[in-house]
Amino acid sequence: MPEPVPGIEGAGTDQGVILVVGGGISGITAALEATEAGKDVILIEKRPFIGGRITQLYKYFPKLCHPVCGLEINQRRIKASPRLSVLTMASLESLRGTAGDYTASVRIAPRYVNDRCTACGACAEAVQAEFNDEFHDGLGLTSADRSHAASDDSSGDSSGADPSGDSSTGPLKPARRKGAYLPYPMAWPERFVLDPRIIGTEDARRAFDACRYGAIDLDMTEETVELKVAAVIWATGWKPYDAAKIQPYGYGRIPNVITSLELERMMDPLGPTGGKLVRPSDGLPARNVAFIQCAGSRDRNHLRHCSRICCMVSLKQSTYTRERYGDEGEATIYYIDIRAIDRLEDFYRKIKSDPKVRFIKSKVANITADPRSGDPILHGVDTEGYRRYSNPHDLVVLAIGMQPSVGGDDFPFEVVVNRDGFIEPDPRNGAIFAAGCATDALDVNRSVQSATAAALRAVQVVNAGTMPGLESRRD
Amino acid sequence: MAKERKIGAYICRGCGIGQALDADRLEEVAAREGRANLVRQHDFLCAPEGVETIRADLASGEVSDVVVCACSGRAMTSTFRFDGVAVARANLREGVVWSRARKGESSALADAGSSDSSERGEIPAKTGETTGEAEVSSSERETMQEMADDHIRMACTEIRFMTPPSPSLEQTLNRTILVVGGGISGMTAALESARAGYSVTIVEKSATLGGFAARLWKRIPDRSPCEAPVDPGIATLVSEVSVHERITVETSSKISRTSGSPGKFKVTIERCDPASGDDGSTGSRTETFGAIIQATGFTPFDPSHIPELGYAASGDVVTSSELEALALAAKGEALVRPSDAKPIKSVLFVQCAGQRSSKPGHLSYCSGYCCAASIKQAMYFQDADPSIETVVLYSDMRTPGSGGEDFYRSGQSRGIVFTKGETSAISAAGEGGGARVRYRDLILDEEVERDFDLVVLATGMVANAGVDSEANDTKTDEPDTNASAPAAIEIPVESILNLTYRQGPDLPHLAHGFADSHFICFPYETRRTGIYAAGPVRRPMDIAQAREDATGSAMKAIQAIENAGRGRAAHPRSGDLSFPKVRYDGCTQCKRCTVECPFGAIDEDEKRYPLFNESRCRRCGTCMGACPVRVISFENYSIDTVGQQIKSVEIPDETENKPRILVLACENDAWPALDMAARLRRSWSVFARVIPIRCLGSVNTIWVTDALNAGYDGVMLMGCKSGENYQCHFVKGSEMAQYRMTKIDDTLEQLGLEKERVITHEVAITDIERAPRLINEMERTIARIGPSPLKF
Amino acid sequence: MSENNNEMIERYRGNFLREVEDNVEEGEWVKMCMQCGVCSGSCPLGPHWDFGPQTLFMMIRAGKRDEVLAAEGPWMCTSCYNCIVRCPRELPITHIMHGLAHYAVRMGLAPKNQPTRKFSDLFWKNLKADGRVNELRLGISLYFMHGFVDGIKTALKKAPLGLGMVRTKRMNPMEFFGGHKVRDRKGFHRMLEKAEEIESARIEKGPRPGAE
Amino acid sequence: MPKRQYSFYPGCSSQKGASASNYLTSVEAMCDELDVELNEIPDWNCCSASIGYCGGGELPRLALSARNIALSEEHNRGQDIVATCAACWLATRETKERLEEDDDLMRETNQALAEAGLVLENTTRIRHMVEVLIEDIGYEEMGRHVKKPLEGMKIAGYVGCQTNRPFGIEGESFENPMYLDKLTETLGAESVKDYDRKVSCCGGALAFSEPEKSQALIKEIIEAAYDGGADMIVTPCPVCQMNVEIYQDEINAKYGTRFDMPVAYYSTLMAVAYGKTPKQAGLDGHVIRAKKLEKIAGKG
Repeated sequence: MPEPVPGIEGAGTDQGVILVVGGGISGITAALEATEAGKDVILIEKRPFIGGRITQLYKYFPKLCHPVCGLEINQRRIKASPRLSVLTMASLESLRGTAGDYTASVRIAPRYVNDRCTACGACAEAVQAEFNDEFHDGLGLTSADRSHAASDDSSGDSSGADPSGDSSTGPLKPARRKGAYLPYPMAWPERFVLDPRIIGTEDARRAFDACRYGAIDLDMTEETVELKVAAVIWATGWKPYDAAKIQPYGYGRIPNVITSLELERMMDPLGPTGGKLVRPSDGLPARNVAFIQCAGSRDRNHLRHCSRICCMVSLKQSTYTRERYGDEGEATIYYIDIRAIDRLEDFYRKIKSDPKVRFIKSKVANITADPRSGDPILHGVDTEGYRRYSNPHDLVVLAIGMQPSVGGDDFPFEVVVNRDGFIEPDPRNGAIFAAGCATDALDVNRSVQSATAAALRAVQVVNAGTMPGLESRRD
Repeated sequence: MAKERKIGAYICRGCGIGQALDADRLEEVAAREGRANLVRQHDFLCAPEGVETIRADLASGEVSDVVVCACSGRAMTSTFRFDGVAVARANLREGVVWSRARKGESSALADAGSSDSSERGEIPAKTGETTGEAEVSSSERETMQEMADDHIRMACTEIRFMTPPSPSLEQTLNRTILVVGGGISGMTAALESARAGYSVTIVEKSATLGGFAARLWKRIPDRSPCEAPVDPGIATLVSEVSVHERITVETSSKISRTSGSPGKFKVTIERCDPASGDDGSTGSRTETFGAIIQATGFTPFDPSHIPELGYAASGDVVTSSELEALALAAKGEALVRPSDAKPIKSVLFVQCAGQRSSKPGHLSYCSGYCCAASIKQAMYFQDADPSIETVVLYSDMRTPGSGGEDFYRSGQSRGIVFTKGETSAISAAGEGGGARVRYRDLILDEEVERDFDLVVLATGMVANAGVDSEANDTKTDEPDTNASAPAAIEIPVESILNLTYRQGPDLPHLAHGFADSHFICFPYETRRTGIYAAGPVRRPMDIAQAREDATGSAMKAIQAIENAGRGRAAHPRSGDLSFPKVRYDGCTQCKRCTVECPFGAIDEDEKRYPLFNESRCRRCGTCMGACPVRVISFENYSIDTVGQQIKSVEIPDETENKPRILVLACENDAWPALDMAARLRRSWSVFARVIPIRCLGSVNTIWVTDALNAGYDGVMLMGCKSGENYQCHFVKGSEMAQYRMTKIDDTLEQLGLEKERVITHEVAITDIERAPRLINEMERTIARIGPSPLKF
Repeated sequence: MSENNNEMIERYRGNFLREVEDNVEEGEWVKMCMQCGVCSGSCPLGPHWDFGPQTLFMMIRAGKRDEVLAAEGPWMCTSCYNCIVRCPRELPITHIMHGLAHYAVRMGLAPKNQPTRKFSDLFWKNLKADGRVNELRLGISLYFMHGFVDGIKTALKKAPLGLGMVRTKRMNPMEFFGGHKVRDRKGFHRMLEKAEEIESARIEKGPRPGAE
Repeated sequence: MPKRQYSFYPGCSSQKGASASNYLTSVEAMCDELDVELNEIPDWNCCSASIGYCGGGELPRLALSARNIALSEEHNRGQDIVATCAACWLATRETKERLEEDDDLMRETNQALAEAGLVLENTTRIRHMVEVLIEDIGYEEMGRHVKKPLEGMKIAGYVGCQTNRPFGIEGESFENPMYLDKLTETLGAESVKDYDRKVSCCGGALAFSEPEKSQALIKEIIEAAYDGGADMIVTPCPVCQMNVEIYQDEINAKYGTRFDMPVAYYSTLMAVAYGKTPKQAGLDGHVIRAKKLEKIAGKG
């Protein structure tokens, strides 16, 4: 059984329930803002833990603070919110009904671990099978799996590479995790997960025997629950554009070309490199790092829209070379326009004043790899005054574009989306309100802003049902 | 605390605790020293069965207060929550069993050449070791057991000094919202609040609603396909607002006084008719509101003091807002030159005019909306007559997001020419009229001088945020930005809210005069609980974002009202019912609490005593830490709940060579970091005693001196980053603590102790490896300088 | 042709961007360039030309008519299409380059001794004559591109190359007399004349209604 | 089973006595084996090969390809036009698409065609021979016909520009198309892995007018093949074939290199693998003899 869901039969509540789909920063925010205003909220998340993308980020711009810091606060807010229920490994299958009166059927994948789990870790000790750790994105995977990992959250199987403890030298190996695992140290709910791939194997038995608390339930099966909800907040967030499709940059062909998300994992002290900033090809220090902007964005061959965050992400990441290598670290940012709007301009100015960071107004034409050194060589033209370049770097980071996680026909309901796949605010959406990166390419700050607004729109629907004389919203 | 208290201590043997520790001895400690009335052991306390035993004891009245001796207080929080019952947690799992040193890891005492190496806190535990059932020497078991014993003592002591928070009876539920400012942001906030069932009063200082947007011909599109300018939609908004039954509009009015707190803000609204009298006041009235939204918008930047922009020099150089006025007048007809009403054949838009520059008198920041605004305005011309040449001179085209790029493309497809360049001088073109512009074309890398019939300066936004309440201690010390920001705001700054708060009359500014939150994860965090900034007064933004922002701020205002109604704290300690209580007889009116409160929650009453406002308070305890006479405390968090814990720890005498290190760790970052370190089986000194605290700001120096007097060999404070990019969730807490700790040195001297014995660290939640290391370093330091001379 | 030129200068009064939109193959795309430079960076002849596509597009917007039409850049296009497939804004750059080159010739401003201009011209004349390219004649006339003496030199220098081709029957000396031809040459010529007539008319009369 | 029928546009360079005559020879041998019948477009004309733009304006150049399509629609109704020359394929297909999207140009083009008594419907598919091989026939069947596997040969697949961009072969990438590698492997030879000049330009039509510039490009193409350990280069494009093959002496003279790298068409390889004689395979058309291929072809 997953977490108890008071909201389900509307038990103990006189008012409509708000369903939040997606447990990233936007979904969490929307759920909390609503429930802290006295509403009943159910939050569903498809991963085994909440937090979403930000759990995989090393630092935020422009403060260079740590994303899990705010997450800790939010998780504590959740623990203190009796009227908020969280369902993990859950996804919305269908939504029927009308604004104020929906029936949502939610599919819950088996965790094989019930709520008796104390997160002691005995199961992980006992289980032998290991898998690539999806928490670290594609980092260290072979090109093929890599682009795959980028497009969906799948990980390689247990065959092949052995767990890579030290990645100080030699090619970077993917981080591994056990078949029974806690996705990351701060994962909440603080409960282990069994990888479905060990079910039916000897390992499943081992996990079962190791648990002293009867928390392993190998008979757990996928279940579907029906929820009566008044409004839905859709906060399914974003996924990185598949870098392998940007052919001239050779992601997948050239090992020392990685994505901005992979760099975030690399900086994690508990990540595949133990926080070392190195070249995947040989594990040597990556001191001279190139950042390519609009990698997949503002491009009719890929994503037509501007992903907004990438400029700031690269400015932020340019400080990583400094952080690891001091004056030996250098960064070059290849850009079309630096989009550091409002107060973020302060951060841009600060970075610009660093002599170790170069800015070149140019969309890089293509990347070749030096067969001997493995250095990626960037070819193109500095359009300011026209200068041709062929610059070797230790590592290339693609400031990868942002696309909606759910797109096209994958929505479990009718909803109005724009050409880029983002949800448009539209009366035809009824009481389905999008939040965060489902609405546009947004940074964290604006996602939270958007989620807070979405929370009110949902609250309006709920109150319309309870407060006398309240028209339900029209516009 | 009238009723007699019966403490029940519940010792869990799960997660390896039972194997690593002697539970019977823990039980004995709890009973004898902890003076628990009832002690039970359980193999699996967090299981329904375990929790049930506790409930049963509570029900039968055998137990009134609960001490859970199991895992960290961060784990199983809701499992061990019992309404109306005080609960203390002894952290045996993460704090003791999981955080033991691995075999072979050098112990500081050994390095220090300790005579008795068997006295080490070493217990072999392979990584991922979960049971602690490794063969361990009796003496190793002993030191760990002592650590556990202390945790039991601490928890049992803590519970005796805490009571479950009781309602203050101050709560008032008032579902009305005051919106200051009748522009797009204000009207949106009002409508969205009203739609949720809350009553709203809009106070607008001018005679009509609409604000800046009412002076626009068209606005930037925000719905797909974002290809053409759209109607600002003000008329619709105004009529919706005016007819709404739950919205009252007060135009030609302003706020002359605001006092009180969420749920009961007392606001004096003054009608002022500019026609009559000097300040034009024509009577006022006072009303009560539950929360306040400040949507006072911005003032367009005035470029007249920047000669190189040629604004004063030529009548054919206008600002973007002036162009809107012209367009509004032209009603879609072709615009004519302001100077001589001749038709306009060429227009230049100068981006970042007076912005994104550290030159004095310029705005250092980017106003975000100007690039799209200029595209929109160039379209005015292109659409009226495609033969008009429109050039946008930019340094970066900033049209982010999905719609932004569409709009940029649409501008290009209509023939607007975009040139990357830097303007150096604009002047009058001469008899012919128009303006002469000198700029550097950065792509063709050449100086250009040419005439345009009209030059439009894309000028920025200056926030109408009133007086910067904390001007002297805001932390935006980027010299150039500071230099420019104030210079830009030439308009005489008069207060908007006229708060009666000790900390000043308006919301504190964050940077460049905007009243924004400092937190990335919490854009609506406010330092004046119940008062939220919305729209361009918070951050430069376009209409689309302002409407979203206003909706969000309405959500927060509503939430503040509901919280105030229940006496619950707002984020980050959401739901906390505890609240500072003062022993007035001891108060010396020193005002430290009033001054140091990061949220301006404390006023002074007529007798100049601190007056606490519950619903403004965020329960961080900074006042408690500040109070030199220690008369401020919370029911469940006080000088005693922590102070007595410190004293309850057993201090072995120096011959035993078992130092004691007190670690006061911020519960938001340092403490979770230690928890995670333990989960990963990182070890820290077995001699450390960690106590989580709400915020470093709540640390009263008495705790430190008491600890030293009690014979602790070292004291560590672990808090969040302070300074420009502070991460303290209570804004100034860690900063205040560091300030106070500078004073501790004198104390140390008086006591004849080394400075190294007390140290403050900034620890981030990600310092999973570092935090334990810091503690171990402290153990080494002590090994180096020797035990405290104050042990008895 | 140059009165044609003056006419255009008169008609567009400095708005070269508009002139290009109206009269150059795919010219209406020039305004869509966002100056990222990926085209110039991708061009195999990049190291050799004076101005690359991205610079030319900026020059067009800046009204640098003479410089653009006299530029070598467009003539160095190898039609490799790298620029087209990489352009984030969908500009058919290869065609714009061909279009600019052609328009430059039409305006009488194309660089006089540009070798590719000559080759392109010969190629067109060659195919126009018989409807099919006569490689030998093309080759020979090519040698004499820079005049008689040069031609002899080149011819001698290229002799071994030619011999190789002859040996392998990939060059037939007999071609010089006769060779492959389109049978319906009359219809073929009338078709081309008509096409040229329509196009010139379009340019002389100004943009056709409804065009971009 | 009935032969596969296509409307064939050989192009100037494939004519008898022209630079790619051996291409045509090998294609005929290949098609014969694969039961493909090529029906030449009667009286086809030159496509102007994206170089005639100096004299030829947009419309006249479009008219050239339009005429070929119209002739095909008149005489080879319902058959896809297949070209073996990259430039021919590209010019024709571009014309088709340009006229599809621009009604004014379509109208004007037909006005011009009328002078030659022709009408363009513009409903014909324009394809490259390689597309026919991959999409209509498939590697499997191509493999089935192999009689003399090209064992022991290492071949660099040089795709070049116009067969690859802007259209390319369905499902292949612009930067690293794999079909030539798959094909050579299908024929029993080894392909040069990550041949990094695979899609770079040989200078195309500039080989005549800007020899030193284009030869600098060609040099790198050949060098990369040697680096990859190639015995020969294979290409689908007559311009590429000629440029890369015949200038090697001049390049050697200029750069002091010792290039002697045979350059063949995919069709040559296939003809040989299918057991055709060296003459049928067009091997006699090589300025630089492909000795290894000749040996295989020579085997009884």
